[in-house]
Amino acid sequence: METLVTLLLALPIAGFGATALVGRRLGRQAFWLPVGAIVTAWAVGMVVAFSALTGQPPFTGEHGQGFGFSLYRWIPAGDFTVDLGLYVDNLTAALLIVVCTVGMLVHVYSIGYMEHDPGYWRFFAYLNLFMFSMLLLVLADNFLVLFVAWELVGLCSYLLIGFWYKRRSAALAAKKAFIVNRVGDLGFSLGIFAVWTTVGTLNFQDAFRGLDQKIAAGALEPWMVTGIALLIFTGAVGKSAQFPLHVWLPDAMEGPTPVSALIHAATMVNAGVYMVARANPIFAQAPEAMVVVAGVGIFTAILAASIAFTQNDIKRVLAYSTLSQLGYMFAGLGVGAFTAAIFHLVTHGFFKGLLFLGSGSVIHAVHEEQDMRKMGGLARRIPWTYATMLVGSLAMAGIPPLAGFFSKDEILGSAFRNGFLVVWAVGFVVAGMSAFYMFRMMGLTFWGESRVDPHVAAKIHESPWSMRVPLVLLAAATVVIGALLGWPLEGGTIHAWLDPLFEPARELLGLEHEAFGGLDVALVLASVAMATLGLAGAVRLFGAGAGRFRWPARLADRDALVASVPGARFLYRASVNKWWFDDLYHLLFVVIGGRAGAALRWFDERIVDGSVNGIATVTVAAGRGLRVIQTGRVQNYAMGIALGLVALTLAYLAGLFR
Amino acid sequence: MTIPATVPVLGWAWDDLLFLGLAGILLGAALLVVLGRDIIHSGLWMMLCFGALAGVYALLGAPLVAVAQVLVYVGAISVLVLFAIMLTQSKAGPLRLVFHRQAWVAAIASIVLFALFVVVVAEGDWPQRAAEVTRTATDQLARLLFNDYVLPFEGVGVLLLAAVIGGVYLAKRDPGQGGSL
Amino acid sequence: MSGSLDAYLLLAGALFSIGVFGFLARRNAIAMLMSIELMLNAVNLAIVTFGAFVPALTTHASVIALMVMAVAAGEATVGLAIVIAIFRNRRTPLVDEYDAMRE
Amino acid sequence: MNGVPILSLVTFVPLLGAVLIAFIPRGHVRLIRYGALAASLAAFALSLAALADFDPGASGFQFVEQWDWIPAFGIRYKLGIDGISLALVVLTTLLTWISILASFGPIRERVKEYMISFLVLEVGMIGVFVALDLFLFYVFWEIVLVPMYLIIGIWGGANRIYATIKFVLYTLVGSLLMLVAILATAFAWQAGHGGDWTGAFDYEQLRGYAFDGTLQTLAFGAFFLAFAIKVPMFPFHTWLPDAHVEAPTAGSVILAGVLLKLGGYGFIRYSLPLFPDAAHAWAPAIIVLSVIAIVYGAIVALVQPDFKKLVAYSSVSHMGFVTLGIFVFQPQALEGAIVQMVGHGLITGALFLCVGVLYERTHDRELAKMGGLAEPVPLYAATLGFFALASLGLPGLAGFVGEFLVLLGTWAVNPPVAAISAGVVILSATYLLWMFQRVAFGELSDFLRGLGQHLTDMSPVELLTLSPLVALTVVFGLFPALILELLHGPVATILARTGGGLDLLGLVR
Repeated sequence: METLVTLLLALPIAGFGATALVGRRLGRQAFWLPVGAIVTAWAVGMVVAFSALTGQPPFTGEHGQGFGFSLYRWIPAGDFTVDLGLYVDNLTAALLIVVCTVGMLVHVYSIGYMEHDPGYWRFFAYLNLFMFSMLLLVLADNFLVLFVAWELVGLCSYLLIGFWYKRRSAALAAKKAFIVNRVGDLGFSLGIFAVWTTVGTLNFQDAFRGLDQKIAAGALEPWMVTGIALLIFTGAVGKSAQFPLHVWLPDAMEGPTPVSALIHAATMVNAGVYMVARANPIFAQAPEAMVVVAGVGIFTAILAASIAFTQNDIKRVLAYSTLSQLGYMFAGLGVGAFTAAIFHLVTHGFFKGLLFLGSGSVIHAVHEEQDMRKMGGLARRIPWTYATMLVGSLAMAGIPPLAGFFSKDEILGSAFRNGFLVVWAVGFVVAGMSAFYMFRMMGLTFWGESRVDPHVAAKIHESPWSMRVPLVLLAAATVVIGALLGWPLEGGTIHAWLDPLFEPARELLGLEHEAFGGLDVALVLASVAMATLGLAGAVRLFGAGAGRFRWPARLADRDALVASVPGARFLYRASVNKWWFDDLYHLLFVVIGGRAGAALRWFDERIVDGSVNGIATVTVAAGRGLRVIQTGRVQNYAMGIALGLVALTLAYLAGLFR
Repeated sequence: MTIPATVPVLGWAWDDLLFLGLAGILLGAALLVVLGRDIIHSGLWMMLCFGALAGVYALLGAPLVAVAQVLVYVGAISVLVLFAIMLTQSKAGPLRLVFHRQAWVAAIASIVLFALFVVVVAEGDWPQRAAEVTRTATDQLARLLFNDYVLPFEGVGVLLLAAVIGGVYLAKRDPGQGGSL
Repeated sequence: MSGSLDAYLLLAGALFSIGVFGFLARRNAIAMLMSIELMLNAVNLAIVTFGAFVPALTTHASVIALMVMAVAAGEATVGLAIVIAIFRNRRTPLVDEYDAMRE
Repeated sequence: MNGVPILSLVTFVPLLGAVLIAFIPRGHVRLIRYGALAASLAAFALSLAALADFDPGASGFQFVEQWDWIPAFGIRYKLGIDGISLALVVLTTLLTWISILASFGPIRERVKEYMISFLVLEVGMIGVFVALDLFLFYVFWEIVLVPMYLIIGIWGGANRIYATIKFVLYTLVGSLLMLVAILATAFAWQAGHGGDWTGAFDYEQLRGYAFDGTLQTLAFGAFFLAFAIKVPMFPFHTWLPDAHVEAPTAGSVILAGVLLKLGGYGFIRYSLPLFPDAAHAWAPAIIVLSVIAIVYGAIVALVQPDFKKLVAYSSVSHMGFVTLGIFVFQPQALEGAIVQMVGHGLITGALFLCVGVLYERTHDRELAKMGGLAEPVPLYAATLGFFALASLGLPGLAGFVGEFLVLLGTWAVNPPVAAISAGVVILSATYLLWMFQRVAFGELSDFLRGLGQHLTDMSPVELLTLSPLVALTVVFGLFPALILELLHGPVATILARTGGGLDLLGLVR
């Protein structure tokens, strides 16, 4: 098993190395090596994951205990030692399924999608590096290796967002993503310091055990545990783009669409959720931190959903929906529904990956146009894409029996039963909003009349098979995976896999397992109703409603709608302007920060250096004054020597030296 | 005819007489060197001064040094100086050309310096303040020079060679420069 | 008197002081060089004097005196050559007009 | 090494090379260049031999050589290394040959003098690291100054005279006071040993001697000034940007790669063990200055329009981590500080090489004029990007481990200080990525377009200078143990002498 897990990491990094070295010379054939590596890695990953989930040796023990080993000792610094250690348990396995599968499909998809790009080999090299980093992230057995992978996925995200580096917006978005992520990473690294200073190890299992012991022994103040949990959570906020660090993800859509699908929907942004789930023993000891997690999550969910309402860029709608869904996951974690959150992570990985790849197919079809105002009526032109995206949107809206329904309702149900009524209520509203904006997107893109540029319209074509196959496979997965893992509700396979892992945390939090009962049925029905309501509203406004809703008419209709609700104008403007977060941050960090930098530079050159130069000036002036003495005549100098000698003699004779 | 043991009228030892005479010539010539207006005369006085010094060396029982003094200073260096004087064609000038404005300060300084020497000599705690002069045996000198001091000796040889080459190089007229000195 | 260390040392001191005066007072570069020779000779005299009066130093003193002479000869050669070279450039043997060291 | 004076060899082989080069007629430029390269490579090989023969497990100094030098004052020619000095010696020999190789193209005037200066510089730098006698240390310390003065002053940019005089005067102010302090400690030792000078300058002897409080405070202050100027710590840093901007590329590489480390090394080797009480007394102030340097350097780097100045100020920030790590008196932090020195030497040296590569082609360093280099010169852009990422502390590369360990150790002692310093990772990401975006991304700027055919990708020689640095940056990032294993012994010794951490919040485990 060591070999397999090592191979899982070795394949992508080898693919990266090989492609980086020889890819340029392979031209259009450059995809063979990296895609081959990832397909192999997928196979290996599946073997590893299912060995773990089914409890094969070496994953022994009735709770599917993990299996870990160390590759080598990475940092030995006195009593601080960190191994490059890997660890696989059921949680890792669940993530492996998503990462490997979506990753593999995105690789295949990219063969066609990036075909005409001059940076073909570079793209695959980066993708492979990302796969390596992401796999390292889920396989890490200690905080520091996790942090390393954390930064590496950030790097790949940077490289891939800025893939089309000639576009200024892409370069800026890449930089923004990296820097905003660094803010989160700062908190994460401080959390790591705190963990080490408190328990003296960074290994997950040892650290959790040590923490429990310290708390049991009363050696730790509760605020310190909360502090550690919040610091770690800061990292998750950055990576998973939660409020207030959510601003980078929509901009990250500047990257190629497969990247958005893989990194900014299905895998990397989930890292924060994974990490909080991984660190559940710490969070379980800090209920206040859990409340913060839930609050941040659900607030991001509604914030992002409200912004998604008015976005016109197809990828940005999806980006905000990703933010919103990640918010759900954090809300799930915060209310103690760890399994449900991971379940949502898995299903969301599939259907959001599907949606992004579908949007890529759309963009491809209309010649790199992302503005939905210039789409419309595409359903008949690109039927495969339309069909698969419809599946994804329905799943996202939470319509049974598709994937999103199961996981989202588990989160909402847990929030309600665990007493987080506000979380439930907001989540309930967001469910409706999600359905609405998803079908607004579907409507603007696929239904109604075509608003495509006439030059382009003639050339609209369905994507090649290398792109269609991943779409179909993901759509199939989206259809079955919810029921496969989540049926029956609160008792599906996913619970069998993951509940044992989170059992201690649930006990600490005092959460009971309750059988699925009448209350739950009511909740489920309510949220399905809510989703249907949102869906119906969107279809009514943007849908294929025959000739009655031609575009200008719909526009007027929407305006009328906006005008009819009090305060709606403000809300609309807020939504369009993304609640002015970008402007606020620009003012705070770019304008004010730039001023501060310029001021400090002035201080440095005038005050600090100025005082040095001032000393020099005084010295030079003194030298000018004393220059009279320097005649340049040897004998004057010799006279100086002689007179000095005389003076010394006289001093000697006067007895000064005795 | 026998020479009396002491100087007839004065009753001094001959050595003392010799010393006084030589010292007088030495200092007188030296003063003329630094005070004379005509630089050529200064050069000639310098020869005399060095010659007298050679006598003092002989008196001190260092005949080889005395001979070397005659050869090197009276012979070589003085001639060199005289040549240099002629090459630079300087002749006697008015006092302000001969002496610096700081001459009187220099005089005081050198007198004070001499006073210092007097004090030091008077106060010095010398082991053999008045003793018989020890003569230097030339063969011993040679042995010492070519055994213990052979390295410095060779070093001095190289130094002289370098000085000769350097002197030639510096004084050589640049081919392109032409013209008289 | 000829058997007295003091007398010889005073003689050397006097010669040295005269040399110092010459070096400081004369404007002619060659005269300055001559003064330097006087000072060197004064030092040599002191060395030989100690050699004569301290038996342990006898032979060594002569050796050192000879060395000093050799070095002095070298110094005179180079010094006079420099004076001639400068004279050729500046057309004057007067030292106080050589003030290139001023800047 | 069985009696082979390996340290003397490492130290003086470059000098031998310099002497030999002095005899090559100045017309034979190729011979001079290859001769200098050969001499520096020989020193590098010898330092590797020392590394191979070094026993990391043994305590104390190894390969010790000693002879009397000025016995009347107990001054000895005494060399020896422990893990700390070994790491820095190898760094020095590595960067020297890379710098010499990197000078092949840019330096075309007075090649002979240049190469001789460089080799003499190497003698001084290695000497500082291997000297175990304070007087000898001081001599080497000052030797470094002269060739660097010439390198900046002769082969530098337009404003080189101002820069080089500033550099020398600044450094001299510190080092002369240090000489006074060295003499003061020697006198104190001699007075404490009944007038016996034996060992008065011997580092190993002095290390065990308890100097009285006043002397410690004053001497520590003098040493501090010398080292702080060299590091350079805020507010003594302003010579650095000027020197860097005016120095030729290789000069900047050595300046950033090795010269700054002399200060850090001095703190670790001399300030801490010789004056432990004073070090503790001064530490809070120095920590504050370090944090200021970390934050301040980063912020000022943020607004620099000049490529080299940006890297220079990033050095101020990065070296702040070194001084911070040293003065929290905590094992992880101290080891981290040393690793940070090595990592910074590799990475910032490489960044200066990158600046030089660009300058060779454009004769300009203004960032505003750059842009879009990724398209015409992809290899260069990739290398620059690599080192920018390494410099901002990307894990897996050499810049990360040192910074992390310093912050970890600092957190254990004083969390707020660690938190403020750690915040700078955001700023460093900002200015380095801004720089990289400015240079490599976007459309090719008009200025660069105007260069036409002159805008070529890296030449084989440039590739040869940068590729070892790339390799080592990765290797030390993945296997920091290679350095760390050398450090455990010496760090333990120094901390045992200096005493434990500053327990400001009572959090030390």
